[in-house]
Amino acid sequence: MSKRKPYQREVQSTWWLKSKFYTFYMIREGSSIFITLYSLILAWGILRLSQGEAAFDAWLSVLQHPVFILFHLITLILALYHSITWFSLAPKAVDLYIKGKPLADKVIITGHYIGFIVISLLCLVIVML
Amino acid sequence: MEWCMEIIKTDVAIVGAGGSGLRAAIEIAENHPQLDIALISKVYPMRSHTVAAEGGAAGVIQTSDSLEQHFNDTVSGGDWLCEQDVVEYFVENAAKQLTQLELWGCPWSRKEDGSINVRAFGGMKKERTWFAADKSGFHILHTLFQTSIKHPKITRFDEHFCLDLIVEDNKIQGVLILDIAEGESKLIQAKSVIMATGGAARVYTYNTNGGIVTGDGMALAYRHGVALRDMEFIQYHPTGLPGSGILMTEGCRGEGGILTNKHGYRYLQDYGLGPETKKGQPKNKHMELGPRDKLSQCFWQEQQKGNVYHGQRGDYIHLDLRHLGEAKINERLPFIRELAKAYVGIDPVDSPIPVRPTVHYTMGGIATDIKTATSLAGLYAIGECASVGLHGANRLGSNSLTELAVFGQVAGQQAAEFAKRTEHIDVEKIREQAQQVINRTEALLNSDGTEKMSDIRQAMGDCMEEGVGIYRTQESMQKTIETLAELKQRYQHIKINDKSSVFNTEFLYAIELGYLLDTAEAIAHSAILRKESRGSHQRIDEYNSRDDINFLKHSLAYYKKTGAPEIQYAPVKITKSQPAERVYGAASETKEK
Amino acid sequence: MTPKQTDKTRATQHSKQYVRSHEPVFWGLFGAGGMLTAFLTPMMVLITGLLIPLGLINKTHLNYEKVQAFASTWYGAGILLILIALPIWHTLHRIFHSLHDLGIKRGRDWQQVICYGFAFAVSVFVFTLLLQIVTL
Amino acid sequence: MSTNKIDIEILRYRPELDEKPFPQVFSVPYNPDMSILEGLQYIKDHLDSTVSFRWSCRMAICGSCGLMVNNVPKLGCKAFLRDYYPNKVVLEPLMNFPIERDLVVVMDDFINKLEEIKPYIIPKQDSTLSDGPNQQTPAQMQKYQQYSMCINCGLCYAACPQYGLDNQFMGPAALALIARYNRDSRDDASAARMKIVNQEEGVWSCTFVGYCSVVCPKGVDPAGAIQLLKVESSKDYLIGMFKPE
Ligand SMILES: Cc1cc2nc3c(=O)[nH]c(=O)nc-3n(C[C@H](O)[C@H](O)[C@H](O)COP(=O)(O)OP(=O)(O)OC[C@H]3O[C@@H](n4cnc5c(N)ncnc54)[C@H](O)[C@@H]3O)c2cc1C
Ligand code: SF4
Ligand code: F3S
Ligand code: FES
Repeated sequence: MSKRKPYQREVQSTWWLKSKFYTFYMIREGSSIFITLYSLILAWGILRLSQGEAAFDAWLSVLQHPVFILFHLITLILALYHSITWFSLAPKAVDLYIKGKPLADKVIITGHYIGFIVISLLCLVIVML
Repeated sequence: MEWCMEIIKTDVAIVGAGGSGLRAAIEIAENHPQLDIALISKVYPMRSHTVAAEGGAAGVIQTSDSLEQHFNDTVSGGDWLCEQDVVEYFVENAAKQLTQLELWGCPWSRKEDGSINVRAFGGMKKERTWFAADKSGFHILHTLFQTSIKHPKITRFDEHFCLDLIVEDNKIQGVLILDIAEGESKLIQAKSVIMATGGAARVYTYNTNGGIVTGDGMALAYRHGVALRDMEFIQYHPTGLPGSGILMTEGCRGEGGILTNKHGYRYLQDYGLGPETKKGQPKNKHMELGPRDKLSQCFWQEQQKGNVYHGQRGDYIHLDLRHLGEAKINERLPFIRELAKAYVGIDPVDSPIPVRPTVHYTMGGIATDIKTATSLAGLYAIGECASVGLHGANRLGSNSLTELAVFGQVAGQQAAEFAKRTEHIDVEKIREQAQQVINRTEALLNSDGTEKMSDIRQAMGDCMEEGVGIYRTQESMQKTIETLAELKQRYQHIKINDKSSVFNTEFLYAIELGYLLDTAEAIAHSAILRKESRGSHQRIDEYNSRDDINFLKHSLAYYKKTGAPEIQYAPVKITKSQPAERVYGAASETKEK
Repeated sequence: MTPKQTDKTRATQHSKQYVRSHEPVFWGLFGAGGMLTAFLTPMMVLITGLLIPLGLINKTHLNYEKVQAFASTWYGAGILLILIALPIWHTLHRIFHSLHDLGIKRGRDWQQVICYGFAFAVSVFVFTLLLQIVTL
Repeated sequence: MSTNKIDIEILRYRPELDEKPFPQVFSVPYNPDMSILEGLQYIKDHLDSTVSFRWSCRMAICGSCGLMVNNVPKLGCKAFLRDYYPNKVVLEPLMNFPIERDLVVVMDDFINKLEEIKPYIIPKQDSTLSDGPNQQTPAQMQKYQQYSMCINCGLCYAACPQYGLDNQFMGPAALALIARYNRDSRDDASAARMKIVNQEEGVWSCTFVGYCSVVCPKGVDPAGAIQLLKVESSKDYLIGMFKPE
């Protein structure tokens, strides 16, 4: 009779704390919670906008509350982290060949960063106009 | 361990799922769909040592090349000890079988227009080595393994260890195997059996081979009375990494790499391989593209003259690739770069690689005829465990991967035909025999002596290096023979600590050590009786030259239960090429004129 | 030949039924949202969440009139809808998968309905608000 | 010879003796050239012959010797003691696979998956040998070459938390092997393999953790292969909407 008894290790729900790589992955995924909330804040702003100037101004002033400032600070950091991970993984989803050679990862990543900077500056300019 | 025995009937059993075993299995599955095939391997097929082959496989494809030239290179490379009809069949079918691999998906390196590219290799007059960068064996093996998956008639027995052959009525009846994970035995009753278990270079301490290359099939056939032919011919590859022995492919030199001694001098020109060729412009059969036996011997000579480097891991010379440039190294030799970086901390793009000769290949093996049949009815042998007569006294690099394809195909076909005209015998007639094997194996497992296995293994490897190395003398060989006899005695009293049945590797190592010792003995005894120097068998006593009158013949080692093996001889089949002097470098050109 | 069928002694035969996943729909939205988030969200957060509230740039840049004017054009409304709703499809896709990562394996169907339902609800909510604002 | 020593901790498990795995520490003479595999061989030869592990080529090509080194999946023959010395090295069998014994894991599921994806050329027409080899330009080879480098070591499965959480997932190496064949100009069976890709257990269980590609010793980049397959699968989905079977 077989004496085999393969031992199956259970994956614990805290697996992502066991290696840095996984923790950063979870942070990347976790950034979505903050970005979701940020979108809700904006949606709420639109609601207030539809209710007239006073309501919209009230919304704007709520944003000055330290809790909101702190929240936005964290969201900014996480959003930036999302951008960094997004750009660094971008080459994996690209299947372009130039003269029979695959496009170098570096080129793709740099391209994304340049796009990012241009778009960000453009946003700023548009708002400031 | 508890011993049960399951009995499984099949038509053809193949022991070994390296390049040769897989090729044979596919041959049967494709052309004889009514047959059941049992494909047995002690490791998962893609772990087989074919995976490590780097350089490539020879097959005439260029219009400037010819079958005749491939034939001549092989026969002279083998110092006229080749079976010439075998060589002829081989060169005729080489390109065809390599093309078959291509059709199955092997990613051979290509020229710009999409046709097959070839590279230069040692001892070959023309560029005819098909390659897949420097992972040719890897790609061949994976292509074959993956292609074999297409065929439901191939039943694989992965991680099953062959314990013995079952012979009855003067015919092979099957094999007894051990399921390594379960610790249970299975009797595979087969109408024909193909041995494809690979080489035996692990009998030496420093070698390019994987841990599984322990001569199992050779020892098993040998113990059942089948002769081992030309075992004295052991190939040292001139460029292994010092210490580990990891191979730096001959492709390095094919692409233009050079060998220099500690004075930075390309010493090969001093040994009849010159004149010096231009750096980066290799010339076939000259300098670094001389054959392996010669190059390894040159190292030894330089070592005697004190012209080699001394390092922590032993003596070495330099393999210099720097002039090839990073782009070419990355394209043609990426794996070499990876290996050199990892194992000696050297990037060949900016430093030369330290190398030395290490044991690489067993030219000899289970004696077969041109159709891969052994002297035992129904038993076939192919690949490195076999001696079909192709390599003679020295194998040319890149001939053996092709051999797997060419003779793998033949063996598949032959074993299938044999199976079709045979019936299974009553299983009761072999059950008893199988039980005896099990009892014997069980006794080994229970052996509780005092001898440490690793000591015996080490002593064996060292004494082989000493006695039957690059250069041999009567004395050194005699000493090795005595040591081996003693080690075999000690082997009777080994200690096995692990008595468990699930994945007991200590036990497997013990069985393998038994196989190794028998193979080593066949090598040493065949060597001492060959009183001449030929190919890789070079003596520096009074028999330091070739002697065609007395020794243009194959040695055949027969197993004796007690005492030394019996060595007999058989003639060499000579058809087109009469023995002549083996020359390289400038002399080879003069000769051609 | 019929060896006892263990995993190591097998003839390869696979005749599974394969079921197509509808994930491409969500993955498409996830990808688009992720792209948008990567390029735009940091600056948006910086402007609406920090620079304006902290008075680091002039508040008038985001005052009622300006935003109202923008939102009341059809393209302005469209842009706002995309800026607000698309990231949500991205983030809820991730949240849905993170639940699995955290070992919450039960009721995957419901989790899916709730996650994507939420993203859908927010999209519709913003859409109807903007419909009211837009003056065609 | 130096007398420096390094501690190697091994997660032992002997199914016939142990209820569950336990750590055991061995002290091994240290030498900067020594690979983890050589460390294990030293232990087996001199300290405890019952420790089991797989190995063969010792040159990072056969794929036998995968294990966890300080919690990172590596090939034992291509990881070196010098990178850990003087600290202790902790060796465990590959994560996410059942432990057969000591450092040996059960590979059945992995092998089954490789077999399932039809990993062989299925040409449009059967070509015969006499037609000679196919033409395939270096540029056409480039398309799949990287994905053909897989040595089936299983490190990527040990690295992938999605496989760990649910082993129904086809996993990185099998999907990369699909990419290898689907992108080969000689093959004509993409449609059949896409059925596997399109499933929930195909590419869609991958959340792009990306660790598989980080640990892969052969630069196969399975994560990249999977992303490209996701794009293909999405295209396939769209086409499927307009052209139901
Ligand atoms: C580093 C290296 C590089 C090389 N490069 C080249 C090259 O460039 N060109 C060239 O032509 N040749 C080359 N060679 C030689 C060539 O690769 C080998 O001769 C050839 O691959 C051997 O193939 P095989 O099928 O005979 O055996 P292997 O591939 O060694 O397979 C042996 C099989 O037998 C099985 N087996 C063994 N014993 C047992 C047992 N007891 N029970 C069950 N199964 C068992 C194993 O599991 C394995 O599947 C090279 C060799 C080495 C070592
Ligand atoms: S993809 Fe890489 S890590 Fe995964 S099995 Fe293949 S070689 Fe190993
Ligand atoms: S780690 Fe796993 S989740 Fe995807 S990118 Fe690699 S397969
Ligand atoms: S021993 Fe072959 S990969 Fe490590």
